[in-house]
Amino acid sequence: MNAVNSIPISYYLMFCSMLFSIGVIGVLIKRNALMILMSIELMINSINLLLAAFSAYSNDPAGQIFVFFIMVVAAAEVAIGLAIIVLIYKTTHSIDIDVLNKLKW
Amino acid sequence: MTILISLIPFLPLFGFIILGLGCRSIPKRVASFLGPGTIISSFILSIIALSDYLASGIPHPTSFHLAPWLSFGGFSAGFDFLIDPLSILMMLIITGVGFIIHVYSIGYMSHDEGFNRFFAYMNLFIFFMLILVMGANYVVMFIGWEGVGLCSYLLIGFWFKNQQFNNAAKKAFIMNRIGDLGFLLGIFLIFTNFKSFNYVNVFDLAKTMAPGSGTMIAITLLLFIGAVGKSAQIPLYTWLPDAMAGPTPVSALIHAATMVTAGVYMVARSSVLYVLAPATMEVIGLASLATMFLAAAIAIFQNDIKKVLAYSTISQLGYMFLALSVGAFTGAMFHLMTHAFFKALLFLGAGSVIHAMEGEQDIRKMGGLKNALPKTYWTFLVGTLAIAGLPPLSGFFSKDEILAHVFSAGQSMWIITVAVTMMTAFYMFRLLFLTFYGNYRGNNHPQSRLHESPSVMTVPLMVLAFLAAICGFLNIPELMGGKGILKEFLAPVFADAVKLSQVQHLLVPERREWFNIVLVIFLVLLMAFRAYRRFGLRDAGHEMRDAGSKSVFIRLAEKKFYVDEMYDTVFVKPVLKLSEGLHRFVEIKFIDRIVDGTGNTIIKFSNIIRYIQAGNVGVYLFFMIIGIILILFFNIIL
Amino acid sequence: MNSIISLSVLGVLVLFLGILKKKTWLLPLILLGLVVSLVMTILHWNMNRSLFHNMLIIDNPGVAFSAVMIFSTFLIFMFAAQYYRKVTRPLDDIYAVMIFALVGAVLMSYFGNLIMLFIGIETLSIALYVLAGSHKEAITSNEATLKYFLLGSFLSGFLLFGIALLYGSSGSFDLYAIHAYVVQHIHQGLPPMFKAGLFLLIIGLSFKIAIAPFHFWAPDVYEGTPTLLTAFMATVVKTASVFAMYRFFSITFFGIHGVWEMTIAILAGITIVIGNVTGLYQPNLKRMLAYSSISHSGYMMLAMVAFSGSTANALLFYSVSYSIATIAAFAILILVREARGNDYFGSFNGLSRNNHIEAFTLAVAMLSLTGIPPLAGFIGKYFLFAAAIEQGWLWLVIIAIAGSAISVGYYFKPIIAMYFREDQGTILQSDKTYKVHILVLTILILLLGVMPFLISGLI
Amino acid sequence: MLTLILIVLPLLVSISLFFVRNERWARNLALTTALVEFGISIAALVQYFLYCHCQLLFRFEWLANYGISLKFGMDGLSMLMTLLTTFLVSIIIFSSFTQKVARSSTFYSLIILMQAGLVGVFTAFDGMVFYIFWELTLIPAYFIAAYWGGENRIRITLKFFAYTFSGSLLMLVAIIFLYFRTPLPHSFDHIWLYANNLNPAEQVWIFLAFFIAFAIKVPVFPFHTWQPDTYVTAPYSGSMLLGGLMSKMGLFGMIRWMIPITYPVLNRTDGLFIIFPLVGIVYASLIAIRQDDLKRFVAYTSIAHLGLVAAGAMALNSQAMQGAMIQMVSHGINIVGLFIIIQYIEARTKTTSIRELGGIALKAPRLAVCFMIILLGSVALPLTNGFVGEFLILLGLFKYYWLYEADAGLTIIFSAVYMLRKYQRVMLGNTNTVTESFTDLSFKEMIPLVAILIMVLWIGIAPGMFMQLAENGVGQIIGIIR
Repeated sequence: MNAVNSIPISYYLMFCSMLFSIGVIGVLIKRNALMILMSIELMINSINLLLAAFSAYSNDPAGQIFVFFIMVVAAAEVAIGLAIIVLIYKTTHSIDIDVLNKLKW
Repeated sequence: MTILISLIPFLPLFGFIILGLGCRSIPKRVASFLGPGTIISSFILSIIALSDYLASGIPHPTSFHLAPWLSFGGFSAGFDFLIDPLSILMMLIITGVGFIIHVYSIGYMSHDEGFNRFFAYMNLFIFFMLILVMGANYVVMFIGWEGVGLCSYLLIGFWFKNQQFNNAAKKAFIMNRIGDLGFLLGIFLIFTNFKSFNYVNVFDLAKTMAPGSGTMIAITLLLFIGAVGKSAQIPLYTWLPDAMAGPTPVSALIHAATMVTAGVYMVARSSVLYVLAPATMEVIGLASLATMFLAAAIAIFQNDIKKVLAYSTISQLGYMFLALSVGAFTGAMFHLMTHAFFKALLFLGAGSVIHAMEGEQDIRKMGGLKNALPKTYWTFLVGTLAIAGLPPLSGFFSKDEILAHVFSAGQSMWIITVAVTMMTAFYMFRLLFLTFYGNYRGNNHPQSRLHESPSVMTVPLMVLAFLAAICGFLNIPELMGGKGILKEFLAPVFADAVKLSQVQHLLVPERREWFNIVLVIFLVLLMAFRAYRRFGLRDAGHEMRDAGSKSVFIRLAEKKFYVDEMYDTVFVKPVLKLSEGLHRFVEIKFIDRIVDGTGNTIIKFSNIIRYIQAGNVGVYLFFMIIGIILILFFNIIL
Repeated sequence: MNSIISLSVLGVLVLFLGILKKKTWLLPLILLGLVVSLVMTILHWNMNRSLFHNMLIIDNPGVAFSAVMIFSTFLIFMFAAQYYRKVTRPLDDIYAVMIFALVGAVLMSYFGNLIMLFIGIETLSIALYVLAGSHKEAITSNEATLKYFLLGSFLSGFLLFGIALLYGSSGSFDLYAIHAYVVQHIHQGLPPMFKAGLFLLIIGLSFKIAIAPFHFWAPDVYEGTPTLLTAFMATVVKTASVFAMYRFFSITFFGIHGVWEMTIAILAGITIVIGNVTGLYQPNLKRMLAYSSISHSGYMMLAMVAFSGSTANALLFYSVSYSIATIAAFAILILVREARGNDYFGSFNGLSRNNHIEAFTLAVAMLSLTGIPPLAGFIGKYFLFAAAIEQGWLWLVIIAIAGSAISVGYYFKPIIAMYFREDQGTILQSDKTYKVHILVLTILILLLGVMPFLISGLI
Repeated sequence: MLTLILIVLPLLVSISLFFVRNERWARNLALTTALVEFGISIAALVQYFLYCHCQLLFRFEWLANYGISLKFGMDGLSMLMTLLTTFLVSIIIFSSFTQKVARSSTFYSLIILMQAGLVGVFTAFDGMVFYIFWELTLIPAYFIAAYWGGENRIRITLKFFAYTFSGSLLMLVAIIFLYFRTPLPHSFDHIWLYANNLNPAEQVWIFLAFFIAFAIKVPVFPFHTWQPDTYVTAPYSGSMLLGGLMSKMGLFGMIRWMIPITYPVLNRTDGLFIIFPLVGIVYASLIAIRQDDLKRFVAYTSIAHLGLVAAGAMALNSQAMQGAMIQMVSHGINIVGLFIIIQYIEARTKTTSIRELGGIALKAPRLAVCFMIILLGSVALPLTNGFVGEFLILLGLFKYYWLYEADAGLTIIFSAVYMLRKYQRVMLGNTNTVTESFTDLSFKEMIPLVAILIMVLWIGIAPGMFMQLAENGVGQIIGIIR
């Protein structure tokens, strides 16, 4: 407990924001669907950490419970995402997102 | 009494309806009874009205309210009739001359397939003309005013196969319309100032107003514009010569005897307003002088028998307006009456000549007709003498009265007037001699086929000739020991006007007046003589010889001073060009383009911004991040 | 609550039926179940109670909207049979996923706690990712689902971050707690962290609603997705997300103004302009409808901007009229696509000759979307505009007006094609029941237009 | 109650007409409906005069909590316009019998629907209801013009729809805005709307919105460019509906809604906005002179004539406004008459190009007479319907500002110019190859024209009743302004 509280909350906040931003940037610059998926996971995990930190500070379990929910949902999302990527790979033997732009304008 | 009075205009209307509806079913003989029949009956009724008026102890004008028409905000302009000497006089002239001309037309139009249509129109015209003169307020007068315009349109374009005639008709209607706008504005101004359309109320109020006030001048000028259009004065006179396209009886009835004098009637009717606007009187005087002179000058050089008469009509109308301008209202009405007789007579005579020549109207192709058409010749001669103003014919008296007034009003005007009188005499005698004297010059139409018109045409001529000869005695001036019946008859109408009149008459010694009269007669005779010397003895070839030596003035006069051409270039063509241009450039290229342009720009814009939807996830992500950053920036940092 | 349970049960049942290969029972069961849960939802009317410590709050707006969504789903399932006529394999999975998506939507309309909101959204989204790609063979379908998935999960990341920040600043996920927090901090201004959370949440939701600049997925995904499911997305999903946003505001910012209005107003303006203007150029009906739905989400944002008591009503009416009209349009689209292979406007030519009812329905739907009285669309627009003007958002209304003026340009394309262009001869295959369903939709549109008081005074 | 029947009956009939497949039945049903409507409106008229101008009110709280109530009634204005509508629709339907119409059941159902909308517009006493019916008329008009229209009808009619619709949307905003400026409890009832408390700036905006919406509908220069094309491309019945009745909606809206609500703007701007129609009069007249297509020609003349009416409506004095009401009726009658005549001419010669026509009067005297009388009506000759209205309008304008009158008075000259020009080219002169085999009107063709002629002369000679209706209606408006 003290270990957690010994670091001021703003640090957690900054750290998580950085992680999140890194994830965002990853999404932006990567063209590979898998990498993008991973970056998104990074974003989500940064949020989990943040939530945990918050809940620890305001001794309130809700945040950590929410983290579990998020993990579950994220897992489901990843499952779907991988499935989709596989599907894509079947049809267009690549998982580069730039390949897919039939639908436009 | 109301019934009888209202029958006067509505009998002709009734005739029109019958003839109009059953246009093709009714046989000619019925029409030729019905057409004149309605007119003569309303003539009789008018006489009854006259007698009734005279009978009623001290004669006073009576007005009848027939039916309501326009009513708004407490004001109303109904079908009201006013019976007073002025309207009675006009009614008598209209129905009388109208009847004679109707009878004449039976013969003249006998070969025309539009016989019934013709009489229908003529009856309609009489109806509107009576409405015009009988109306008790300006709106009813306006009904007649426009109605006669319509009838003249219909009758000028009677032979509507010929687009030339139709153009003439259209021209007449439109030029009249220009005048009518002025007239309408005048009516509105009257209404806004006097809160009524009724003559009686308007004049009663007007009497109290100071003379020469701005509104009064405006009103009278606007009304005068209407008169200019209707009575073919400068600058709106050019339609009348073209109007000769119509059948000759039409020219006689509408464009000589009655309709064109509506302007004179209107000014006389509103005499009270006019005498309160001296400035307007000046304008009228100048306009009429110019018109008289110009028309007479043109008339001298015309070769179409009807055109000559048309220009002479214009110039005679100028006489009447001149008389009005110097405050000689009775004189004007007197001349109106005499002119109605002798000008109708002349036109009908011309018609008879044309009828004999089977449509030929060029007097250079005539000549020596007096043997072939004796009746026509003699009646025509009477008409000529009358219009030339030789005693004891009617024209002499009416002109003399006008001249006397003009002289007392101003010497210079008098001199011009006398000059015009001389010119009148000259062109009329020229016409007479070229038509009936000398030897026959018609080349495409053998002399043998010439024939006197049937009696149904010649009898009216004689009647008119008789009237033209004697009706001058209705108003013998005091100078000659007469007591001026007409003057006394009309006195109640013009009493106020004369009282308020601003025109100062200098007293003229009797001897001077006698001198003037004799002088004028002498000059007229001189002109007649000169005309005889130049045209009376000639034969055809001679006529053309002195074509070489012509002064500029003559050339201009022969070309009618190019007035028509000027109007064409100044008004007609520009309007057409404008119409074309507006549609091509303003409408399509500007206004409509703006409208369409808006739509097209949106579509173009859409075509541009749809490419933001690039179909590439990367691009989408990029835009979204931009959006997120902007939102957060504006909401948190700021 | 019961409706949520019944729906979930329904979904599971459907899956079991699939296992039992009872293909023919599927649709009847689903329709029945939907009716049942619709009834259950309506039974919740006027029983305002909160479940699980305000995890779910059952109040009238929630009831009304979830009823609307269930009803729309019902209507959409009406056309499922026709749409999947050619498909032989049992479609239990697709149907089940649709129902689960509906469950998520219903959750979103009851949530009283941000956790619930998140779960609802994710349930909905994940189901939709599957549905978007349900046409496995078609590359367009694959592309659609990939785009939807990537963007969706990316944006839900932001949503989560927003929730986290809100939690961090207010110390709770409970809407009422947040409301209390807002009430005490509004005067000295909300702390940046809270604001950041708020706006991230808004951004996450506006992605689901498809508000510019987060609308990019909509046209592509709509076009790629199988038409029936596009209809589902365009109506149920949009309604759910819009109402979720409204619900969040209406509880947390009850009686408080001026924090987010301007932002959303600007976004709405941009959305209306982009949606209408871009829609003008679209050559085929499906994509055009995508843009139309974008522009309509812009109009719905007027309800958020003009935040007052009556806007719930306006929003309800608008989403009902919009959903019905859109479903009708898609219903015709399904037929045309089936008969003529594609959904370009050209293939609508001369439809009115042989298919009066279909043509008439589509025409009415289009006119209603344009907002021509006396159709439902007009009344909905009127309510929103009135609310916005009452709150003094005249400029936004002017933009909206301009938008609907422009929208004539594309809503009339199918009408012109159907009525004023030459016939192509092909006749649409649609059985009696289908025709009846279409007619029902038409009548609903007209009825709501003529008697708006049927639902206008509900909430 | 009568008012409600007037609106509901055609609505029901038009719906049922959609399902009538037998064309003859459809035609006859439509005609009978129109005639019954006419009868009802006559009955309403009688009731109006018997029971001291009671307004035949019908009221139903439609959206109570939004202040919208279905409130219909008949004051002088509504009565006049309703009579015109029912009369003209009967004429239009009857005159359409002379030519073959494809899918006629739909056609007639649309016309009847249009009638319902028009009556609704003219009798609505509630701003929002007025707007709803206002838009309702647009749909049938658009479909008639676009389905049965001539060449490149699709583009033209879409332009027509989009243009007018955008105008109306502006009006919608204005009305809603107005609603929130009405005294509490807010209401769209016309009395409430009249009693608004706008500040001057708001008044200007509201006025502009109304003015543009109505000006597009009428149309008033420079918002008129949709109109000639639409009149040309629309089928004759459509052109008649548009020119005879739909254009009146705009003018009626000005008198019933725009002026009582925002007259202060007109007062303050001191006749600035009258200049638009006044320019339009001269502009359209000039253009009309050189038009070759008869329908286009009529379109431009109607811009000119209606410009005069609009000017009269905005002159804010009783004469002008009363004249405007009368002139609306007259113009509706005349333009429908003209279109009927053109329809007959095209039916025989397959052309509306004046260049190719001529000498018809020789072959068809009846047609010539009808044409001439209607022509006289539209050149405002005394004793025809045109004169009464124009006289009052010009008089009112004269009281307002004499220069305006002088400008507006030019119609007297211009109308003579273009009308006689066209009449001469079409009817007079000698026949040519096209008009050689021209046959005169049959009895069946005469009927509608004769009905029109009767109205032309009736209003011209005995306008008493119409003037009283107009005066009663205008009296209230003026009362509000004073």
